[in-house]
Amino acid sequence: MADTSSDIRPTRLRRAWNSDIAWSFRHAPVAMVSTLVVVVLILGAVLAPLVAPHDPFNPATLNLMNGFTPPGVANQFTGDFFVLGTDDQGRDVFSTILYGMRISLFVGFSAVLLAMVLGVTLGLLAGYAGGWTETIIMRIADVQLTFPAILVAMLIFGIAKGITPPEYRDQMAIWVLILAIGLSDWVQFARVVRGATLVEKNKEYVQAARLIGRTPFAIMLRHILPNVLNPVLVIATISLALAIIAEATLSFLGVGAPPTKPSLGTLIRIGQEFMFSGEWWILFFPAATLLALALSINLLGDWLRDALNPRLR
Amino acid sequence: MKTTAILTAALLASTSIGASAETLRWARAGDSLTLDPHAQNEGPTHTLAHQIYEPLIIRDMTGAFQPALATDWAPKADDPNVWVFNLRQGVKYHDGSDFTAEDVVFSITRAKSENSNMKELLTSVVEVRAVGDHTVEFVTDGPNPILPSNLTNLFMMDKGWAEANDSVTVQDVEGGQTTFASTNAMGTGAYKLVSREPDVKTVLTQNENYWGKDQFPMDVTDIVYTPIQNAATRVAALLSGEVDFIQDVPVQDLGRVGETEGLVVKTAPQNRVIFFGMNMGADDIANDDVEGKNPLADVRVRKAMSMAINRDAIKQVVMRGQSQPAGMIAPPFVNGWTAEMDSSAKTDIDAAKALMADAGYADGFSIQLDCPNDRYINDEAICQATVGMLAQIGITVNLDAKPKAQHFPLITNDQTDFYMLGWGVPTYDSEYIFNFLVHTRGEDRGSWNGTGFSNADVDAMIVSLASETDLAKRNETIQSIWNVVQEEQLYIPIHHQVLNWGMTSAVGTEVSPEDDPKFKFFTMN
Amino acid sequence: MLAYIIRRVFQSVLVLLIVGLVAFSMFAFVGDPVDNMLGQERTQADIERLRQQLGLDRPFIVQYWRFLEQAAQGNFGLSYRQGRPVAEILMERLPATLELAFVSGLLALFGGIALGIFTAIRRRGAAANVIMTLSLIGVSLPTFLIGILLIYVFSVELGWLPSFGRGEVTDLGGWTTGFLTASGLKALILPAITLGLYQMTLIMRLVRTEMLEVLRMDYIRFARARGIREKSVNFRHALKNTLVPVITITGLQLGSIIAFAIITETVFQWPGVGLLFINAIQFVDIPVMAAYLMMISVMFVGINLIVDMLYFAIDPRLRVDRTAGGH
Amino acid sequence: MTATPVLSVRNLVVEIPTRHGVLRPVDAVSYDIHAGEILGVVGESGAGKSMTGNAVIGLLDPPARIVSGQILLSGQPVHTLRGDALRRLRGKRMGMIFQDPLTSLNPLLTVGDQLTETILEHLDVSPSEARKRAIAALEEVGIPAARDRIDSYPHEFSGGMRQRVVIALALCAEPDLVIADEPTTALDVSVQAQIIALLKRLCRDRGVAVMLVTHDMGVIAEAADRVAVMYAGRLAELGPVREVLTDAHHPYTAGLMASTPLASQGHRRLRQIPGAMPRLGNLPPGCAFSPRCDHVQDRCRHDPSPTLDTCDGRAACWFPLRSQKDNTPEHDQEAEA
Repeated sequence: MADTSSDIRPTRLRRAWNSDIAWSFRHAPVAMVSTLVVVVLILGAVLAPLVAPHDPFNPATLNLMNGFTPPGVANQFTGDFFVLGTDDQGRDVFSTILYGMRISLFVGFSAVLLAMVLGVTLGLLAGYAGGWTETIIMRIADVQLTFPAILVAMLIFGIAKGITPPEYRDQMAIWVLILAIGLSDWVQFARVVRGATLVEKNKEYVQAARLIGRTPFAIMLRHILPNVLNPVLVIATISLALAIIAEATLSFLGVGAPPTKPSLGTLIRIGQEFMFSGEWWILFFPAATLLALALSINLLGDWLRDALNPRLR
Repeated sequence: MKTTAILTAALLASTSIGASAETLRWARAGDSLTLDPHAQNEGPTHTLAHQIYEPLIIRDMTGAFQPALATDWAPKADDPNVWVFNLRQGVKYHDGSDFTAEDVVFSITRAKSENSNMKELLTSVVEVRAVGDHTVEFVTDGPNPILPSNLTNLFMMDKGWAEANDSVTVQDVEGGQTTFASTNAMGTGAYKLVSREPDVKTVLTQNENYWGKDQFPMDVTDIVYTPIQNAATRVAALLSGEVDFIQDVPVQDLGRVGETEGLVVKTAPQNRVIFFGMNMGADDIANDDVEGKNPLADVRVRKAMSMAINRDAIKQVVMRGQSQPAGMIAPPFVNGWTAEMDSSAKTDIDAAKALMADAGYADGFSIQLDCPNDRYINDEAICQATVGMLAQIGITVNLDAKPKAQHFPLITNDQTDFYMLGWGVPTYDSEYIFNFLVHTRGEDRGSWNGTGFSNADVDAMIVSLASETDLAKRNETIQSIWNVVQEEQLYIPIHHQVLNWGMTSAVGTEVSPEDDPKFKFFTMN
Repeated sequence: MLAYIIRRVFQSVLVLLIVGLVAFSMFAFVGDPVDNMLGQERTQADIERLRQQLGLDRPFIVQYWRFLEQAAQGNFGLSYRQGRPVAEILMERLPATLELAFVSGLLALFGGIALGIFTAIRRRGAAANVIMTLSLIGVSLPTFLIGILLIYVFSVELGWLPSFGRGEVTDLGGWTTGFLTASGLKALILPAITLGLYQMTLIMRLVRTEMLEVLRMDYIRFARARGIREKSVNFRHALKNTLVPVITITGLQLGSIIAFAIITETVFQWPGVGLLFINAIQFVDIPVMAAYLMMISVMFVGINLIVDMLYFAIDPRLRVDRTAGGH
Repeated sequence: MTATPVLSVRNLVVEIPTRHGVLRPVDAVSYDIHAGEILGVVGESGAGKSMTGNAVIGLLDPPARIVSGQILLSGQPVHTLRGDALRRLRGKRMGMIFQDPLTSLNPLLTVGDQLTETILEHLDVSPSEARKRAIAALEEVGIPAARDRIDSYPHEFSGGMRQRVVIALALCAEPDLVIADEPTTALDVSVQAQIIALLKRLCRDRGVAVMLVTHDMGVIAEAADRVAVMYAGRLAELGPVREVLTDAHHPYTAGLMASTPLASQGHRRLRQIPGAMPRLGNLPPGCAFSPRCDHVQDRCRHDPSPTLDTCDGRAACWFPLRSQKDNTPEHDQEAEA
């Protein structure tokens, strides 16, 4: 990829603007809507401190008497008003959704990143090296498949709880979640990349690169990787949605984010306890947000796969 | 779904269990761990055992003593160390064999054996001897005024049956040997075991020749007991009419269940008080940001923390009114409880801040609070509320909620400085509380005293209670111990739990403080 | 072929050993089992006695070796919680999970393939787009929420289906089945949907992508050029080629159903090994946890082996080494 | 040649709507093919050769579609047929041979299955009869030991063998017309000759009309009776192969012949046609070949290129090259200087 000097920078932008992908993006309403939703939600999460009326993670500001205030109605004891109501601890549901999404998105992105980096490297290695390295990596994948994400999280939680000093426990919980979800997700990346590498490996351009003496490492990075990126990108979007949901499931099993700093998933777990008791809003709004987020990411992933796959257009 | 023709034919052939006169479908969160009456000392296990086996004395649904296999009992006139029990005549086990004094001696010896979890309740019993077929004498190592109250969960097994099925010793888990008694039962109780799949379903049916057939309502003829762990599913089962009686209705669903036509909710104070313990004994505690000294050692800090907690808010919001704020760590019906002490806890943020300033912590400190998340009603939610309240007087609390299996070892192994604990008093007497929570942590007492509190005089007073026969003097000692506990603010009491049982309107029963329904008292109309 | 099988079996044993080691070493951190087994009134002496009895005080490697030794003979020790042999408990609870996994697997497989083909063939159709979006909802909500919503609608509000448990089961000597009773089948419906929905969506999307690829191949154009009916072009020619890659991934997918059962069983109080495992973790019942993990890894490794065999059976190109090298 | 032609195409136009505007890969093409005759269709890739073939057999991938013109199969209009009516003709009345034998056969079905399936689809014969015919078809295309090779899978045949199976498949339902789309391109030279010989023999023996699409003038010279040269979707020249090859009327055909090393042409320097065929998206005004034509006149740049019958019936060019003998390559020398 020859690097272009700055003077023709606009043309690259121009070229990007009417490139096929951009064109099909502009003509796919589903893609546009889901991108809008994702952008709005991410912005809401990132700007939470500015946007959110309350800070749900600062216990000093919570007033327990505000608990279970219905949405849009002033609380009978304190007279406070909450647009989407409050949860069992008196936290404003709207602010908690924004703050909670921060954790969910952060955990989601980091977990997928970890899984991608780990999976792609091991996949490339396994596909390219073959022989013993491939067998070992693939058997590790088998071992990994034996441990469902939930189990990995619980066991890692146990270990992490055992060794971290108490005051770091909250932050630790977040990193453990990332580790747990990431560790149980890398296998699918590895499988796809290994498959693709096996195909690319005996293509002429790879043999040509090998002929001119490029080191295996360079070959993998410069030549094979770009060609296997498409499937990886698609899996990344799908597993981002799954990672966010995995976090919610883990908190359902009591292993998720710490109770004082609930993520979107923890909110849903708390909400489901009040489903029959009439406080529907504690479950409804967070679940709707998670659905919107995960659905948009998945739809985007779908559109991306079709757009990136030239033959399918 | 994928049913093929053959299957539908099979469906017509099978019929579910015929709905006999009055089947009670009973569900609760946990299942009984084993049918061996002496292997475990734990709520759900005793509740199931009470339907099949019987102790000498039981507590009825209001918690009052009632003769069961013993008709009457009293200390021996000439020897204060001996209790005499006269046994009920003509009682038969389910397999028809007679209930005699021999069975009582066998059962008590078995309960005191190595692997039994019930042996702590019988530490004071030195010997048990049968006097004739229907009288038994308990010899204690000193006058023990409250022995009867230790026997309400000690079930009488049939010696012959146990020997025939080599269940003489209590189940030895490590030995890799499982006794016949852990999966089968032979009692004298009102119900017989029909089938049992642990954690899945246990079916009981009425014992036709039960000695008390006409003394108790006995309306329930068959019982189907299915544990349902997930609270939402448990409530759904009651709402959709799949079960008739559930023991632990989540507080938030009481409204919904109560309003539903055909369902009724009954509540009663439970024999369990919830409180926070603080490690005041240590000179510096690990989980805080104060180096060199222990903020909790200062009584003013402890009193400030107690005053910062708004117990009415917890009752109102977290518990939906289903709790009674507490001022002392003893349930109301326990000997030694006083209304005046129980209502002594006041909420006063400003006074609390003043006390914190006096103690030199004007800008507060940070500490870790250890809580269970699956033991008491809304345990995690209460802790979260406490974090919010203590933050208002400058104390930043890191909350660490975890399953009870990981939480309780922290207390018994002295690895926590600020923790939540709940305590029930099966003996209905303050001595039980002092033995475990106030006495210095030692060989056979103070195993749950995480506060590090150690006061020789108090210890002496506690030990004296065990052998003080003059009840008036005994109560006086109890009061003086309580004064020390309250003055020193060893614990921060929160509330007495309230039991919420949900049932169809056809079911008639009181709510027993021990949260253990005895179905022979149930009426079905 | 035979050599291949032997090599795979050897690798599988290796995997099992690693799983055992990893599982066993993790348990040390998950909490102290002794506490649960002793009642409120226990003393420090009791704790020591029981720890010693359970061998928890012996060095880790010895504990692990003893565990492996016993496991080889099918003796997984006693469950700390139920005091019964773990092997017996597992055998009792396994039918429930396997039946649930079987039904939801069936739902996922046939539903997934049928919908995958439909959305591939009628790619532009409105129905296909609706199905695709609806299916995404299945993947966008956590399993436990789907389960509880189903209970809320079908049990509490409509009262058609039971909200928990397995209904009446008939004992066929060692294997209890829910298929032969009306209540057993009714009890299967909601949990199977909850468990199967997620897998069905994945399989559907996989089949759709794969089928779209195959439909563009030359031999499909050639078949159409020969005037073969559209139905047999899609189902005889295209489907067979679509299923080859799908088999591998579906094999693994169904494997993870058993792992996913943990959540569904917790929500529906389904008496399977998943629920048993959750109770074991809460009670730190190490023998049950270890046995569960070993059993799951045996199943996974077994499924992997079967999937590889299937691969050979379906794709003749791989069988070339068996026939004496066609000229 | 008075009998009605097996295939006659009249002013066929195929259009593809794209975001860059509407493209016309096939623009007013007309030609006939009679029974037993092989019409070669040649041109650079992208000239619309294959598109014409696909249009005839009705396998145009959407959004491409026939906009106007007629396609008659033994006099019967075909371009109006849709769906099942058209499907029943395919295989029975017109067959198709694809370029790459590796991907044209279903890897998971035996050769026998694919043959019997096609036979049973169109001829009502018993399965055993169909199998006998399948074996006969394989023998006819020269597969040795057909009887025991019928149950093997495509990957068990060599490239050449597989192309013979493809041909057998195309002919097994006895079609009158066969469209061979670059049948030899994927094969190496030695096998190419065998396949061409096979095609010629089958065409002659069975009286099948063949439309042979290729970019290789050598194949045209070897196999075709008449040849159609296509350029940018239009028919540049059409006529008997001997005449067109030796005496091209259209400058593009001449240029093509000059740049093809035919054995029969003896030793002479090859010449290359400057520039490249324009993309359908931005065709030059007037005749599409004008920018590259060395006989270009003003008219060529303005008026749209004529159709065959508007000029001398042989080449779609305002200034067709006269068939003087002196019109030999030397003449073009000075243009080059």
